[in-house]
Order: sequence, then C-alpha cells, then structure tokens
Amino acid sequence: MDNLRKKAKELLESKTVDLVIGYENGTNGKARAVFIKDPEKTGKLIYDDRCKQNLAVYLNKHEVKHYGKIAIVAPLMVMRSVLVLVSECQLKPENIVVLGIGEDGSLLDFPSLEVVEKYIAKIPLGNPEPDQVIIDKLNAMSMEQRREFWQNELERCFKCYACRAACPMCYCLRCTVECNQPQWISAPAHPLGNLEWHQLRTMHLTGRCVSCGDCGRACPLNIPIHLLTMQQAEEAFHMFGVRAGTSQKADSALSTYKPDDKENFIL
Amino acid sequence: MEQFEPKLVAFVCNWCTYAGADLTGTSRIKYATNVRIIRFPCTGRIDFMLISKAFANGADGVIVSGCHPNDCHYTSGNFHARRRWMSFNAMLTFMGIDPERIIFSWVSAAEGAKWADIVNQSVEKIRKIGPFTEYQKLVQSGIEEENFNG
Amino acid sequence: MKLGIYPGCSLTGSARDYNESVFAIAEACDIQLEQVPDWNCCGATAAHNMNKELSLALPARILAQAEKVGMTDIVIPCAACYSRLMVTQHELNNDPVLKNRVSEIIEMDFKGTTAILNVVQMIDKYVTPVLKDKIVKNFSHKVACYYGCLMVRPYKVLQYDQHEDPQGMDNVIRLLGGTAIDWGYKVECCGAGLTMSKTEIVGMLSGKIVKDATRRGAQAIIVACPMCHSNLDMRRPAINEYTKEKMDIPVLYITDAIGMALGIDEKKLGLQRHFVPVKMAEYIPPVPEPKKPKAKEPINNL
Amino acid sequence: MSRIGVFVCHCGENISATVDVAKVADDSSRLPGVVHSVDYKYMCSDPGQTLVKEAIKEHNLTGVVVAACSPRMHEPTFRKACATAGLNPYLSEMANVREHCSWVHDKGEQTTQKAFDVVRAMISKVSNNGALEPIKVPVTKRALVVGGGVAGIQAALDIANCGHQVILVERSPSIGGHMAQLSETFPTLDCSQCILTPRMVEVAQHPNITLYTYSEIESVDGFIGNFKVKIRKRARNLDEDLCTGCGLCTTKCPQKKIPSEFEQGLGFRPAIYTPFPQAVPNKPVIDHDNCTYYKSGKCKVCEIVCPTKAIRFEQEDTILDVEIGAIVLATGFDIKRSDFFPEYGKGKYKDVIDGLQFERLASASGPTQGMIRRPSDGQIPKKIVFIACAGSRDPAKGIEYCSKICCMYTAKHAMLYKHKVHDGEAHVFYMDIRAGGKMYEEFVRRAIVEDHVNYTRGRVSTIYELDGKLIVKGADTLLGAQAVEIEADMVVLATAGIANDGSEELAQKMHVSYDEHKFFAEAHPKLKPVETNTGGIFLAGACQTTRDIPDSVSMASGAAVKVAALFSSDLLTREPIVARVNRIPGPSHSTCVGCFMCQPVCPYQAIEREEIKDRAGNVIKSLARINEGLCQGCGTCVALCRSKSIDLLGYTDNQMHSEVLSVLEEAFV
Amino acid sequence: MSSASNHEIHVDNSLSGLILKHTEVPVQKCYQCGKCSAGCPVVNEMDYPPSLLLRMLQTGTPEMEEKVLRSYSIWLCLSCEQCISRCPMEIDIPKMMDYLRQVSYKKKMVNPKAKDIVRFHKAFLDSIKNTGRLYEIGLTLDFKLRSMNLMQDLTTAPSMIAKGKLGLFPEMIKGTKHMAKIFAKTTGLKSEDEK
Repeated sequence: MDNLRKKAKELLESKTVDLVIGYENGTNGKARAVFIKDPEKTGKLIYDDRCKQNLAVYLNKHEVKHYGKIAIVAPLMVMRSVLVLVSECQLKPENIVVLGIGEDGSLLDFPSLEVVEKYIAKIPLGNPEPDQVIIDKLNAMSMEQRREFWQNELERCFKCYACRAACPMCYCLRCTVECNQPQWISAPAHPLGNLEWHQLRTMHLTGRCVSCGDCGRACPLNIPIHLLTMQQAEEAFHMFGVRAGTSQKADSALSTYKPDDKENFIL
Repeated sequence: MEQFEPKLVAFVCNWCTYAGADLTGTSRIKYATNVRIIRFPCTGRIDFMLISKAFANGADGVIVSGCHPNDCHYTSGNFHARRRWMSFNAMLTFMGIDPERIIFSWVSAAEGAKWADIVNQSVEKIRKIGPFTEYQKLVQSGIEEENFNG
Repeated sequence: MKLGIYPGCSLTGSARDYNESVFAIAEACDIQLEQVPDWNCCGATAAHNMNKELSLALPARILAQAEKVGMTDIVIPCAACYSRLMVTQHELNNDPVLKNRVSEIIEMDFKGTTAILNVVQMIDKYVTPVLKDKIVKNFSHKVACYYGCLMVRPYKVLQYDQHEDPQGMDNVIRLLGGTAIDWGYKVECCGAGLTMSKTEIVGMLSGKIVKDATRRGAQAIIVACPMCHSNLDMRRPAINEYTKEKMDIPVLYITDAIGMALGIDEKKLGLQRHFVPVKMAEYIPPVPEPKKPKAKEPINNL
Repeated sequence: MSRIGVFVCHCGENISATVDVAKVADDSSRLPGVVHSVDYKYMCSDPGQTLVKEAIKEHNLTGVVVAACSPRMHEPTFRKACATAGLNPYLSEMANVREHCSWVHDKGEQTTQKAFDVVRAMISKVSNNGALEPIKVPVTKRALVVGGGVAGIQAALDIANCGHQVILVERSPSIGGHMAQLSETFPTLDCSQCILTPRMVEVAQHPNITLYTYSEIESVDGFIGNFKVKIRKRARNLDEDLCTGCGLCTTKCPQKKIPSEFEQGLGFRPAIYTPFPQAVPNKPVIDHDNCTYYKSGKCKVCEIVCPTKAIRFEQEDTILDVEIGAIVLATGFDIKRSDFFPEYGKGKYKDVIDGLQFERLASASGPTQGMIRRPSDGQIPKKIVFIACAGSRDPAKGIEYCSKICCMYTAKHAMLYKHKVHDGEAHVFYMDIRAGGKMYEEFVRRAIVEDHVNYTRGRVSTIYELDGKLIVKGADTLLGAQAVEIEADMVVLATAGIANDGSEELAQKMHVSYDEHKFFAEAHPKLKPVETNTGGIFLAGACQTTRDIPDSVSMASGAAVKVAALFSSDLLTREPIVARVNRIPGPSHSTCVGCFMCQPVCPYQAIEREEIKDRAGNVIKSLARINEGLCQGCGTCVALCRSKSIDLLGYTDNQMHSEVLSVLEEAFV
Repeated sequence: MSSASNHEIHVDNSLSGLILKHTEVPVQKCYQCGKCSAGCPVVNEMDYPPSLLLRMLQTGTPEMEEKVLRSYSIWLCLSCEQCISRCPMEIDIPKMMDYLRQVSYKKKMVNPKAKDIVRFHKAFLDSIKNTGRLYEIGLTLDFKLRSMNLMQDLTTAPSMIAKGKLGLFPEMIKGTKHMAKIFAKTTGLKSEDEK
C-alpha cells in the first residue's frame, strides 16, 4: 500500500499524470472510488479485499475524460478493462498509466500496456471461483429448471439500468434500449421486456466482458445478472479461444472469425 | 383435437438459400406451408434481436439459413454470422430457452431439395415440441401489465 | 560533470589497468566518476548459468544502490557487467511480478530507471565533444577494434550500434587520428566465460582473433572489456599454442588509446601492467593513388 | 400515410391453381394503407405492367407490392415499370407467391393464407421503404493495365485482341520488367529476351494498345466500369514523334558512369539513355539528377548531336486524364538487395551479389557479355557459394514466407555457372529444395547429378573477407550440424522476393486491399484468385505473390478474360443497397461512439474513420463512415453495431422489423 | 450444451514444454536451418551442435532428453548470443541453455567433462557470496583446489601479482549480510545468521 501511495504521489508530483483513480476508505467500513489530483492527498489510497469495484468504468465518463493523463489503480479486471477500452478506441494508450495490483496485493510496475499484455498472458484467466461454482450448478440443471430460475430472477428487474451504468464496456452514446425506430426492447419492466433487455446486454458483452461482476453488484435487487455475461465469457473462450482484455488489438470474439470455427448445430 | 400447426419464419440470405428455395419451387418439390421466408442480403445482416422479436410475436420456430462456409457472396458474412449464432445459442441455453426452436442451416442455391427437407424437418420438429407457450406467456403478462400501467 | 560508475570486480583486480585508464581520461576531460556505493559483483556467467533468480538479484541490488543515492546515469566499463545490468533492467521492467519478487529478495526498492552507458557510449557523450582541443599527439596507429559479444548482444535489449559490424570504437580511433581496419572477428567470442575452466578452448577462440588481426597488419587490438583484454593479453601462452607461432600484438583498452593521444603518462594509464608490451611504430596511411585504367578488361564497361 | 397498391399475379395458372388470388387481393385491399388491390393473369406482361403504371398515376401510389414470382426473376421488371410511371423503383417490393408458395404447396386454405401473409409482410415493409436512386452506369470499354512486365504485356495483348482499347502504363522507360533482365529461364534454359522481345514489339505495334512508359498512376477515382484515372507522364525531354531512336545522343553524352538500374548497378549508363538495347519504346529519357545540363546549366551535347532535333529540355511532366472501365494490376515484385543482410556484410563486400545481379552477369547482353566475372576485380570466380533463403523464411529479419522462385533460379544459376566455368566449384546452401512444377524437380536433379553442383543443407551464419576471398561459415545439418567453412571467390544470395516498392501506396490509391507483406490481396484465395475485393480491378502476376513466368502469364490471361467479360455488356447497374452511419446534430454528430469494431468485419475496407473537428481544428470526435463506392451492401456491420448507428438502405432495421412483425400477425391456419 | 467440459488444457511435460513454460523459448519453432551451429564459436568442441540439441528436444523422447541433459554442449555454451542474433526464428538458445544447465545440475546429470566448469561457477559464486565481490586469487585457489588442477595457471599468477593485477587480500563490501540473504533467498538455503 505504501508503494502504491508513493508511486501515485510521484506520478502526480512529476505531472506524469493529472489524475489518479483509486480506492479509499468509505463509510460503513466499505471501500469506494477516489479521484486524486493533489499529490499530498495520495495518502488516502488503499488497496485490500474490499476494493472490488471495477474503476475502469470511470475512464469513459465525461467528467473524467477531460483530464489528460490518468493513472488507475488496477487489479486484474481493471487491467483487462483498460485493454478492452484501448482496443475499442475508447482510450488512448498514451493517456493511461496502469498501477497494477498483483494477485498478492502488491504493486506491479507497468511501464507500458505491452507489459500489461505480457503479464496477463501469464495468468490463468476465468471467472471468479464463487461465480463459476454457481454457473456450473446452473449448467448442471435441466433446461426447464434453468428457465424457471431465470424467469424468477429476471421477473424482479425493474429496468433501473444500474447494471449498464456500472459496466465499463457499456459506453455507447445511445443504448439500443433507447432506440424506438424500431422499438427493439419493449419499454416497460414486464417479463418480456426484461428478458429482451438482458439478452441484449448479454450478447453485446459477449467477448468483451472481463468478469468483474460489477453489474451484479450494482443491481439493487441482487439479480445475479453477472452470471449471464460471465458464462458468455467462458463460452467465447472455449468456442473461439478469445478472452476479452488480453490485447490492445481489436480481436474481440464477434468482430473476427476463423474459417474453421467449430459448431455442431448447423444443418 | 386438431393438429397443432406451428408458425415458423425463415431468415435467409439472398444469394444462396433464397435462391435455393426458388429452385425448390422451379423443381416443384412440395413442403409444408408453415414457413414464411424473409429475405436478407446476407446472413451477416441478421440481427439476433430479430429472432427474439419473431418469438415474441408468435413464432414457434425460426429457421436461419445462408451460404455454406467459403461460399458467401460477400466473402465472410456467414462466418461472422456463425459466431453470432454460436454465442446466441450458448446464451439461450444458459437462460433455459432451448435453442432447438432455432434451426440453423447452410443451403446453397443448388440445394432445392435440401431446402424442402429442412423446412419439413423443422416443421415436424416444432410440431412435436409444441407451441412456444413459455415465451407467449411472457408476452401475455407483458400485455396485461402494459394495460395495467396505462 | 558528475557521472556514476560501476567498476565491477575485474577493475579492482586483474583489470586494474583498465580502471586506471578510465579514471585517467575522465579526469582529463573533467568528468567526476563516483562509484555506486557499496556495490557487489554482478554474478557474471556463473550466476546465470546456475541460478536465474540470483542472476537477476545481484545486478538489481547494484542498480537499487545507485537509485538510492539518486544516481541517474552510470557508466559500466566492463562489457560483461554492462550486459548483465542491461539485461536485468530490461527483464524486470518487462515483468512486474518478477520485479516485485526480486525487490523482495534484495529487500530494496528497484525502479529500473537508471540510464546505463557502456564505455564507448560514455566516450561519445562526454569525451568526444571536448576531444579535439585536448589531443596532443595523434594516435597514428593501424588497429583492429574488437567488440566481442556482450557490448553488442543481445541487440534487442542493448540496442547499441550495428551488432554485426559495430563502428563505435572505430569512429573514436579515427577521431584520434588512427586507422581502424575492417576484419572478420569484430564480434566473435573470445571465450570469456570459460577462461579459467577450459583454457585450451579460450586459447583457440582468442587465437583466431589475434591471428586475424595480425594477419591484416593491425598494430594493436583495441578492446572495451576486461574479459576480452585478459583473454587476448594474458592468455598468450594458450594462444601461441593454438596458433603455433608467437603472437606479439599488444592489446589496448579504448581508453588507453585516448589517454595516449591526450598525452597522459603511460604509468597513469597502467600500460605497464599489460602482459604484452605496448610498443607500436607510427603508421601513416598511404595516400590513395589516382586510379589508373586497368590493363585487364574491367567489368563495368558498357 | 402511405398509399399502397397491391397487384396479385395469376401467372397463368402457376399461382392461381393453388392460391386463391382473388381472395388475396381482396383481403389485401382491407389492410391499412392499401388504396388499390387487383389480381391479373400475367402481371409481367405488357398489359399487366400497364395496370401497375396506371394505378400509380391514378391513385397517386407511394408504394407497390407485386405478388408474383421470385424477385430474383422479375424485380427489375416491376421496378422499371414503377420508374416509368414516376414512382421511385425502390418503393416497390415483390411478394414471392410462386416459387416459395404456389409451386411448393398444394391447393388449399393454408396456401392462400401463406400467400396473403407474405403479401401483408411486404406491404408492411414497403411502407417503410425510402426512395433510392439506383446506381446505373455505362461501362467504359477501355482497360488500364498497370505494369509492363511479362504479366502486364500478356494481359494487355489478350484484352486488345478481344477488340478492346488498352492503356498500358509502365513506370520505367521501357516495358519488359524483370523478365527482360533474365539470362536464361528454367527449366528449359531458353533465352529470356529471345522469347520476350517479340511480345514487347507486338505491344508497341498493336492498334488497340496505347503505351505510356516512364509514367505512373497519379490517382484513381470512381468505381467499376467508370474509373477516372490520372496518369503522370514523366518528361522524357524528347519529342517522341521526331526521335528515331538512333542512339547518337546516348553515345555522345559526357556523363557515362551512372550505375545502370537495368544492369543492377553492375554496368553504367549515360544521363540520356535507354535502359537496354531492345527497349520498347526505343526512345531515350534524360535522367535529371545526373544530367550535366540540369545540374550546371551547361552541356546540351545531346541537343547538338541529335539529327532530328528532338531534344526538349523545357518539357515538363504531363498529367493525362483517362476514363477506364477496368484495371489490371500487374506491378510485379522486387527482391531484397544484398546490402540488407548485416551478417552477410550489409553491402560491404562487392562480390556478395543478389540473384538479379547474377542474371546480368550470365546474360549475353550483360556487362560482361555473359562471362561470369567478379564485380570487384573482373576475375573469373573459381568457387561460388549460392545461398538460398536469404531473407525468405526468416521472420526475425526478413519475411516469413517462402519466396517460391529461388530454389529454381539458384539451381539454374549454379548450372549456368558450371556451364560457363568448367573447372569452377558451385556450392549451394539450402534449407529445403522446393521444386514443384512441370520438369522442375528433374531440373534440380540435373544440376546436382550431371553438373556436379554441391548442395549442402544448412544456412550460412556469416561471411567475411580475407585476402580477397570471402569466408563463408555455414553448417551441414545432414552431418549433425557440422560447421562448414568455404573460401569463396563470389557469393550469390537468393534474396527474398518482396512486394514492389510503392505497392502499398498504389493499393491505397486503388482502394485495393493488400496483405501484411504489401502484396495485393485477391478476393478469394481459391475461387477468385484474379479478382480483388474492389469491383473492376483485377490482378496479374507477381504483385499478388512471388511467382514464376508460366504462373504469371496464365494469371494475366485469366485477368484479361475477366476484363473482356465485364466489357461484354454496355450497362452496369449497381443497386444503391449500401450501409450508412447515421448523422445527428452536434455535439454528438452521430450515435456512433467510434469503437470501430465494425472495421475488421467489412470485407471491402469500406468503413473509414471520419474525424470531426472544431473550428480550431482539434479532433473532437472520431466516427465511422461508409465509403459507398466500396460498400457492397452485405449488412454485416449493421447487425454488429451495438448502438444501431449503421443501417442498410433497402434492408433497414425498420423495414426488417416491420416485415417480421407483420408476417406473424395472423395464425397460419 | 456448454462446451467447457470438452476442452481439457493440454499440459506439456516434455522438456521442451518445460522450457517454453519457464523461459518462453519456443523449441518447436526450430526448422533446422543450422544457422546457429554455423556461427557458434565452440561448435567443434561440442558433442551436439545447438541445432541438433533443438532437434533432440523436439522429439520429446525421454532418451533424447536425457542425452541433452547429460551433454557437454550445454556447459560449453559461452552465452555469446551469436546464435540468437542470427536465428531466423528468434529462438533464444542461450536462455534455453541457462535453463538446461540448471535442470542438469539439479538432476545431477552434469557431463563429466563439464565438472570443472561447474566447479568454477560454484567457486565464483561462493566468492561473491562471502565477500560481495569477486576475490580473484581466492577464486583461483579455490577453483584449483576443487578441480585438483594445481599446476594450471601456475605460470600466470605470479606475474599477475607482479603486475599488480591480483590483490592478495579480498575486498569486502559492507553489505555482506545482505549478500548472504540474497543467496539464501535465491538458492533456498539458509544464510549463516538465520541458522
């Protein structure tokens, strides 16, 4: 943690960056995001198990984009999000400094995003253990049981779109749900509209989700919607060999193909 | 009881399957009447949301068909489409919606007979599975709620 | 002008002469060389042959020591040490996990921001600009500049000079008024890593180098590495055994050549410590003759 | 509110035998927006079409649905009918009730219901249609062939012999390309110039071919059938009509020691020169960089000696504007030069030469009259080392692919050397011998067995010079990677074949895609090897990948046929079915967020990056833009776009959505 | 349904697989052009030239792998980096050699002819472990004792002392404890003060 604070201070003092995004102690013993411009305030920075939020979501916010160069405290999911955003032209590599956090919580020094790529290449990627356990359980159920599970869960959704706001990849200027010519998604929060919305969200994140789980955490009704995109992330890897957020190049699952992609259902 | 007549729509590409279905016609090969064909320039144009929309509006099954791999009129549209379908299928499976109601196939402009087979098999399959009541129930409850809301 | 220096073990012992000449020319050019505090051995070939982590930790400690006192630029006269420190800095900067692990081993902060210069880079940067006014006597000799392995390789890490045909020292010699020959063994290995354990192989490898330079009429071999120097200079018995004749070409450090041109006392440069006596006649390159039409039918006649 | 007319065709009895056409027409008439609905025996007949035309005028229709056969059959017919009646042709749609309905189903209620459903869906779609202007273009029956090597020559001759005009543009002062430089050709060892020069002369004399040498493509606009090309004709400083090609100027020019490009630097040329004696056209050019007059303002010897007073010092480059219907790219390839390889001396050693230089040494018309001599001292080398794969199959420094032609020409070189220097030793270092081709393997065997060329399997690590010899350090991997050292008099590198200099730039001008090695990309690796993804532009020869003479010539003939096929009709109609990225007022300018994930999806490189700038010129937003000239209308980008910022004209989201909803409106009975 | 279960990650336990895992050197990329062997300065002294070592590793058979680990070549490699600087496939042979030496040493498979090389390296490392710097005369003596080759270099050493090139006393750095710790941590052995 000292290293992190020291490094952040150095970066701000030397004007290498204009803003540091990190975590600080919030109320009720929780960690929350903090935006630091003053090098003297870097002492606020913390990193521990409570720091779960994917800070990359702020990188695309209007208020943040105005700062030139930004340093971001980046556990694995944030690193991956940064790479996704770079590959999708939403972030310029020269405008970001990654203050990497290793699996053991230590500060990792990344002189460039290439080194981040190398680091990620060495780490086994996948969904967080507890989530994958639930996904496996769901996959073990019958089709009917799964349908009931999701119907019961999704029924409760009242379309607050907190999931969308929490996701670093949901940065569109106009979401498809706001499209009414044609009306792709039924507007009210009824079972059909909910199902359509979550299908849309899941498909749009296929090959782009970095399994941070923030959508699920953001849901005020605790609907485990993060499982949908996480399952798709695994599928994209198994079907196409692609993991989101491993490279700065645009090679996302659905914008590329291999002539010999293997499926077993096309007649 | 009267036999259940499923409603199917077919999303096909202009260059292979649509032409293949034309050939079925010129060859006078008969098939079931339960399918309505919708023409797209390429399978790459088919938005997965349209498949969902078809189910929401009463389709019991959807056929999606285009050029065989490497035969795409636009070189790679069908390859991109294939990835989307693979992902869409995986998602539906995980959500408990059996993707067996969506029949994917490659039918070339020369495969008139294959088209008839695909249609007949699909209709029989959906007839066996029965009407897509789960989905239609969602629509019903949607309508009720909408009415209730105003 | 202040500059950090990492001498490395050889320069305190078998290559004391190199140390002396480096410091002598630095003094003559107003460069104050300051040693990295409490430096240790870089581990050399032995460490990376036997233990990867050790081979990174030892150089990392040196760099961390330099960082600790705020040295931003250090010169490393020994090519082997230069290579080890450069490789370490490169590897650790490209692998943050390893960097943390090594920081933990050496129990010191390691940033990896030091600018590392080899001796020729130091000369280019600080000596060449002031050289012209200071030369008292041209270094009028025909010499073969020998770069060896570790100053130019691995190129991907070092990014120094043209690795198959480097010109750094050749250019310095030309500036001093000397003649640098083109030859075949500029970047071949002298056998450094095996100097103690496989003397006969070193004799063969160094012998080939000495022989080629001699054959092409070089009056001296110029080096920038204590390993190269000790092999080419001290291993003469083994070399002579390989070449089957007595080779008496002297081996000079590039700093010796500069020192001689600057008129620095030979003792101060440590030339008396060389095994092969440093004696060279003056060499005046022939003026190129005006081209006569060739008797034989030339190839380029359209 | 739309005013739609529905026209149901009986197609004789083809439709009406199984579909109750009257009912379909009647039911349709009650649908919202439909103001007119009829059925008729033959809609496609003249009276049938008249029905449509009159209804359009009478009812002021905004949309037409013809329920008849497949649109692949008669869509153009009815669109034309609509157009003549003043209705935009893209406001008409066809409901396929024959191939997809009456012919495949028995008579019955279901069949009629299906027909009606399809008609209803098309009514729904057509009310969302927008007026579009078809891209209808005449084909300019004039071809442009870029590059005058053997492939370009072959393509030009083939097209010209089909009776079409051809413009052949060549960058250097003469056509002939690399083939003109070769000594003899494998596997027959016939003289390259002997077989090529008659073709070159034929090009010059062909009434249908206009030849522009010393010229380059300045710019290309337009699209298939209608390219507008600017050709920069560089100043030869010569009145070409007056010049007789006597060559007096070239012999009198005082500048004689300029390295000749044609001789690969092994010979010299004057400042006013023709590249080689058989050049076509046989008219010199003045090389401004080396001409005494252009450098110092004095000399003009050529002007003085010219018997026809043809020299024009004040002449300037001219830009020609030409209209072209189809383009054949035949710009060929190049090789890496011997100064590329640091471990082989980086050009330091004069006697380390490349394969093309060896061709010139072996050529009877070359600088040594066909004697193999060392460039350094003119001696006849007694030992030559040939190094294959110099830069090829070398991802680290060269290129990763196999250059394909080197195995064969190296065998040829070694063979020619042995034929010319009987007591000479020829050593070849190779990695694999790739001799697939008619009589190729036999040729290589002959070199080894009959001509005693010494083949060693291994790569050469380094070369250095010692006492006038080149020490070549290699290894013999078949002897357990034993080190091999050869003292050679000369070394010939079979350097990698690479894309021609400037090919990337040319590809960008042409909007043709190219691979990572800057070779032009074919539209399909197997089924469209001579087409590019840009309509009307074809490929011939080594500009697509390195290839030998027979392959280049066959490909050129293939491209010529494609051009002739395109020229066989007068009119080319392109549908305005193209994608478009939406535009809205600032500050957003578009709902496109600029993720550019659509870019890799487009097979036609039609998606461009547009930068929106503020008044100070700062980029405030990057967003996608579709180049409508390149877009072929597949719509793959449309379905990919998450924010629905791209739409496909003719198949818009609105159209497809309403068609799907409408077709499912009623039960299928 | 989920295809996850169909995909088992293939674990490559061959020596070349381990090399790839630990050093990222792709042995399988070698296509036997022999350029490394052609340029290797000590190829004639080696029992297997570098390219042949790569081929042996590519086979993945235990017999070949054992031959590699018992070879003299891996110890003879000078790490002069000539091979990697010219390899068309950028296979970092010196890095691979470092790894092979470490495995060979750990598995006690060091080639008998290379024992003195290992002794030298160990003597070298011991020297810096104790003093922080290389104590050349100590190293020479230590090595000579270890290799029982007392006569070698007997002629050079006195003249070295005469020329002032061999210090008679070791130079000690202040951080010797620090050095001991570094050695302990990297070699897995406890340092003196921790015992």
